[in-house]
Amino acid sequence: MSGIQSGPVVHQETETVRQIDRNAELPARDGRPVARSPVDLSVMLAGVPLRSPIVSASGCFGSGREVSEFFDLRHLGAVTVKSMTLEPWQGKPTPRMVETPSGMLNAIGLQNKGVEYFLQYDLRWLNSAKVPVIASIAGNTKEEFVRVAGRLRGAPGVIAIEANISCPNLEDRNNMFSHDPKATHAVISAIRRELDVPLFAKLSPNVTSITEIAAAAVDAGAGGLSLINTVVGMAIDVETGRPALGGVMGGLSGPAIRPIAVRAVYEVHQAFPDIPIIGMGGVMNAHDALEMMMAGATAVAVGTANFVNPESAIEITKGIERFMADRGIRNLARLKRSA
Amino acid sequence: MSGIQSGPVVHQETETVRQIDRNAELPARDGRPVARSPVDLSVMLAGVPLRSPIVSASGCFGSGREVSEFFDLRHLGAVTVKSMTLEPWQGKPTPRMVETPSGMLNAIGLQNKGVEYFLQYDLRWLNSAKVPVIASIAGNTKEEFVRVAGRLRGAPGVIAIEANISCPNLEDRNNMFSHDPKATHAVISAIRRELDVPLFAKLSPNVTSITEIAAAAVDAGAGGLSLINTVVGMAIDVETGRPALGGVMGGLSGPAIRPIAVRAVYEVHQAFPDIPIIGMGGVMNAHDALEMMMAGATAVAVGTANFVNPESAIEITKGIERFMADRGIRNLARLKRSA
Amino acid sequence: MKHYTGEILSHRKHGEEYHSLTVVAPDIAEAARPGQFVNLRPPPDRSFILRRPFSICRVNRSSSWAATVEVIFDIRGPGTAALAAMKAHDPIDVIGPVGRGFVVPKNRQNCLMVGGGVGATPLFFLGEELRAAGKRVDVLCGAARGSRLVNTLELKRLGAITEFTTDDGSVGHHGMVTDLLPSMIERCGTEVIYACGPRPMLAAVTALAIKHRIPVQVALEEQMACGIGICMSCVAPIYNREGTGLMNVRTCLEGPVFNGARVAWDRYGADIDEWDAPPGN
Amino acid sequence: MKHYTGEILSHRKHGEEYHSLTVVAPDIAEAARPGQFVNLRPPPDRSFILRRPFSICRVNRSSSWAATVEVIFDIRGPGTAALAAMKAHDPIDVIGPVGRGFVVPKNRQNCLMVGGGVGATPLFFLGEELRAAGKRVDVLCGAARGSRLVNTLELKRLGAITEFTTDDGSVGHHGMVTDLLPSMIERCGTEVIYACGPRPMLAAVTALAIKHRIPVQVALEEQMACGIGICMSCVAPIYNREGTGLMNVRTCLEGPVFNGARVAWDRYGADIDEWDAPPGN
Ligand SMILES: Cc1cc2nc3c(=O)[nH]c(=O)nc-3n(C[C@H](O)[C@H](O)[C@H](O)COP(=O)(O)OP(=O)(O)OC[C@H]3O[C@@H](n4cnc5c(N)ncnc54)[C@H](O)[C@@H]3O)c2cc1C
Ligand SMILES: Cc1cc2nc3c(=O)[nH]c(=O)nc-3n(C[C@H](O)[C@H](O)[C@H](O)COP(=O)(O)OP(=O)(O)OC[C@H]3O[C@@H](n4cnc5c(N)ncnc54)[C@H](O)[C@@H]3O)c2cc1C
Ligand SMILES: Cc1cc2nc3c(=O)[nH]c(=O)nc-3n(C[C@H](O)[C@H](O)[C@H](O)COP(=O)(O)O)c2cc1C
Ligand SMILES: Cc1cc2nc3c(=O)[nH]c(=O)nc-3n(C[C@H](O)[C@H](O)[C@H](O)COP(=O)(O)O)c2cc1C
Ligand code: FES
Ligand code: FES
Repeated sequence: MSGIQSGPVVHQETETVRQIDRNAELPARDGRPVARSPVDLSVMLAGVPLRSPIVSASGCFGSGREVSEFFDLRHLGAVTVKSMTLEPWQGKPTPRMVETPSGMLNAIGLQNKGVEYFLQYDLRWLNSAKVPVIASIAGNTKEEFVRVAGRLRGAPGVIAIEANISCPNLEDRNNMFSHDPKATHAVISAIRRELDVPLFAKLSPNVTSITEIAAAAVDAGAGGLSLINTVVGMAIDVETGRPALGGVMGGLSGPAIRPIAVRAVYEVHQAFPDIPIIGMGGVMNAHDALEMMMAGATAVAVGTANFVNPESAIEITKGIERFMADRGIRNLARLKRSA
Repeated sequence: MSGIQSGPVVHQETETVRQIDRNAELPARDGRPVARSPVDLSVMLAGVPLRSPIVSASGCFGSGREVSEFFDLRHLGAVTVKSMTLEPWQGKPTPRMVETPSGMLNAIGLQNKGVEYFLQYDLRWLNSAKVPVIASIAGNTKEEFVRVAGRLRGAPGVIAIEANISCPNLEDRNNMFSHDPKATHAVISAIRRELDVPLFAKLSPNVTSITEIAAAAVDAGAGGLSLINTVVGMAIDVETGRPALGGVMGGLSGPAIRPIAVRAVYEVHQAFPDIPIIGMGGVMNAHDALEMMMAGATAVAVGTANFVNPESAIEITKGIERFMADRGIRNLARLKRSA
Repeated sequence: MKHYTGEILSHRKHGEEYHSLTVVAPDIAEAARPGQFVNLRPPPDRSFILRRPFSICRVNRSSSWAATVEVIFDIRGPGTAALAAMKAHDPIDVIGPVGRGFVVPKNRQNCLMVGGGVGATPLFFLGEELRAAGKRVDVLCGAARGSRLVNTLELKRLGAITEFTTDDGSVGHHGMVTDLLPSMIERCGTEVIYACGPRPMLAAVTALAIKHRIPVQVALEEQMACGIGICMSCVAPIYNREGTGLMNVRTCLEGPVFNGARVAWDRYGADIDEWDAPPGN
Repeated sequence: MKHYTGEILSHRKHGEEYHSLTVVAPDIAEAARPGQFVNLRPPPDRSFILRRPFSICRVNRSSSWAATVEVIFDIRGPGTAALAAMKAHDPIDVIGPVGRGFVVPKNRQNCLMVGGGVGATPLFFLGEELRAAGKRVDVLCGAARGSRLVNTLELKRLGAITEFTTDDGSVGHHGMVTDLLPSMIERCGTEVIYACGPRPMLAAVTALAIKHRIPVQVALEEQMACGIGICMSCVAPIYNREGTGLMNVRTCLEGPVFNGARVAWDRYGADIDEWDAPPGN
């Protein structure tokens, strides 16, 4: 990543990403080089200015530190950290991962070291890396969500909270919060009251009507929506006849689910055009991220792609810039209008 | 397919599939040839004996005649025909298909020539080909389903009716029948009354709880369940910013959705162990079919795989036979117990 | 339709922009008619699963045990890229010949073949057949630029008169085939038109043919999932013989060649409510 | 960890059953320690997407601008099949070196390396390092059959004493490495054991090492989605130093090498409720 200027501190829009590759003469679609027009990738996400629409997806970027060996995280719009809970969670038994066609199933079970560890170690490091943080929170009761959110109030560099409500709700026979509009409304409005930053509700695609759940979240005060969490799936080892994952069911992610994610983003955006959406699900390259934005996403989160290529987010950013430059599209508002 | 003895008429169990390749010495897993034990692939599906658990999936096998150029259809358990409606339907505007990672989206819109045409032409041909038929029916109202089912009563060679209730219900603001337990119950019980053969309810995976819908179908008298129909998805052409399919939304099929299908079959089978299931979704080879059976399917339908290789169903049949022979598993009941 | 594993006899770059694959597939080569196509399966275990349809550009039946079919293609995406990486002697999974091809006229003599870009490939096979049937053949081919015209030498050999057009003027007339079509019809005394290429070109050629009261056969290319008639993805809106009804017809089996006058060019992308018995059924 | 596109220097069949890939990757070769691994990316656009982890079998640093790492592997599924199809000079996307490797003892002298099947590959690199550090090295390797033992010649060269076992008796002792382990410890005066191979073997070797009060380092292989520490799929249940707490620890970054005595062999596949601060954190 040499040659990329590093940008200034968190929360401030910078020239950084715009300058990536600006001098390179890239071929246009017909093979001829074109004069590059300056491209502005900055975006307002629920009132927060981001230097780029590309963020990392929760659970697919470690604590941020691991990936910082590969590129300067300041080129990201934000880092969304692994969902954290009030107490440390040990997660599910192994095997936790099985590959499937163009995707993978995971049953990690939200293993994390808890909110206190996050505040003491991970967040401090992220602050020192000068990258905005979206803090993902999880819990098995409304109370747990509320208490994690409360601990994060005023946490430095945390520009938004993402509530991963695709968690089993112990108070409702283990149904997921995000599988029921009432539970969604209850947990989101309770979290909302704790916060001084925008709240994104992260929804599960495993529902009959995602717009119904989105409506409940928006009504409860979510400032934005993160779409989509993984699709529930399963694999069986035919040699043993038993489930391949320790957790039996798993979450499908990767390119296989992209059409499902695009549909969710599109439907919810059509229903709530003013609600910012962080779109995710199978985004592997600039094409996929553009598709997500054209479906209605304001920002795009990169998940499984990081496992394949830890520099995915930065390559996607450059690819979008190139796409826009080649077509003379100067900013993301125009990109969406051109659609 | 030369060298395969052709079997006798419909509805009768035959030696046919069992004899495929019996003389070939196939390597076992450790590379050494093994003595083959005789394998019985016959199966009882909702009281109907089938010579093989492998059937074709609706909408992915034309009228049967097209594929008969490639192999003798009598090697199949049954042919499930394209969903038919009371009147001919012209379907959706093109483009109707777009490829996605390890899968495809289709928005055909149930184009079909109607039940009368089916009875007069396609069914006669299928009867002459001596293959059992599962007749898939569709409609936009309960009344339409009932009338199509009524027309099929006593139709020769039709061993079961499959109600494709993943259709918009005009009487319920275009919600799909299979997205609501009440609508499912109403339409399935109404069709049930018309029939003299078992009724399979074909369910959509695009619901919060497929077991809830399955319960409604079973309670309404469905003799079996077909799982799963396509997963709703979408693609956008980034050059135009517009939906890639004429019908905007499409149905995702192929290997990408297999984990979703396996999960649906497993969950429903755990909830209703006595209800026969025709499992489908991304089955491309014998491994995938075995996985589906181990998840709980009594029969397995092959859909998108036919587009890739029209002989898929027969190759899958042979592969299952080989798997069982190599492990000394003599019949499908034992295969499932071994799991 | 046959389905089997053929062998690649040769893979050549064809001009600057195209690839040519010649496949040993005797049954297919023997049965093939101009305008029909083959479904090639790129090597499996890819991120995509479907076959790719290609028009049969030429057949060579000189040795019956090793008769070949040739296709010429353009790298458009992952499927054609994977095919372009295949080499001589590689096995290749092929289905064909598929569909209804062009019809050689019984009572008419002067045939004009119109092609656009890589879509022109069926014209080589067609031209040979027309010539073998003793017809006069003329050729009018267009493309974006000279390098996207397929085998101009061979087209010149086939045509009594051969004309080219390019969008950028790099070869032949600077403009579109429809610019030259009326004068070609005049000069050649055209009695039948065959057209293959992009849909807007086919529509425009059809309109001119109808204006000149000349029968026109067009080869349609739609998105095909199966290419063997079992999925209904590849339909085009086609009028019945009487012009009183319209229906969506599979272009893979009932096409890809249609009477241009029966294609409802203005109904693409629209819902169709009319219904009619299937043509010829 | 570095991520870049290396070049395949050579691809050889290794014995009857294995493949050996040598990749020019100077930064990785310079930094690598025995027991660490690399994540190779098979050529993209496949039906699967993830990288594949392989232990570093050997490094060659003789030329600094072209230092190489070698991996030896077995065709298990689509990923290894795709890698086995790669040829010299092909570019290859590689991340490494990853993880914590084996530790060379300061105060102990006699090292016994125990390997199982293709899992034995890290022992070559480790053996070189131990010898370079002036240690005595002994080798005990087992496999299903002779053809699944990796490079027996080289292992014989590395070991003061080298013994083999096979399940079918085709080479060496007819049985398992654990049959010979007690007598080897005796004969070699073993003070440290290094083990890599299938998990049941590692568990059994650890049990014997504990019985003989010898420190044991084991290299674990778990299903890895990312292989760089960001997904939490690869965990193993590890006791804290005091043995009072248990937690799931990433084997890719905190491993793959662990103190065998701290691996909770009997807790694999079970839920873990205990919690403790991460080891060394
Ligand atoms: C009957 C028929 C005959 C054909 N004959 C030839 C031929 O002789 N030579 C040749 O080069 N191509 C031919 N094509 C088109 C060829 O099949 C496609 O270019 C190819 O399938 C693209 O595959 P891909 O994976 O490389 O690209 P994809 O990623 O599948 O597509 C790349 C681009 O090509 C477009 N495309 C894909 N399929 C078609 C299609 N069927 N028609 C028009 N555009 C398409 C896509 O929309 C996309 O923009 C034919 C198509 C049909 C239906
Ligand atoms: C740290 C580490 C180092 C490794 N070093 C080597 C090495 O030096 N040489 C070598 O041949 N292999 C090594 N492996 C295993 C190797 O990564 C797998 O064989 C490979 O990923 C299989 O990929 P595939 O696509 O061919 O097969 P897949 O289809 O992915 O798997 C085929 C079979 O192998 C099993 N398998 C897959 N991954 C693993 C794994 N991580 N551990 C155990 N079994 C697995 C699967 O369960 C399946 O039964 C190592 C694994 C790890 C985690
Ligand atoms: C291994 C793994 C762990 C994940 N952990 C979390 C998590 O802790 N919290 C969360 O909200 N989503 C989690 N996700 C879901 C992703 O954030 C994302 O929504 C999903 O994977 C779809 O995007 P992708 O296809 O780009 O990965 C996880 C996904 C994976 C693959
Ligand atoms: C092109 C296409 C057309 C289909 N048409 C029907 C249909 O008419 N009726 C129906 O019940 N299912 C239909 N299906 C769904 C399949 O029968 C099957 O449930 C689904 O595709 C999943 O299986 P697969 O992944 O093996 O294709 C169709 C699927 C495809 C791809
Ligand atoms: S492509 Fe499937 S019916 Fe024509
Ligand atoms: S493999 Fe992802 S954390 Fe270890």
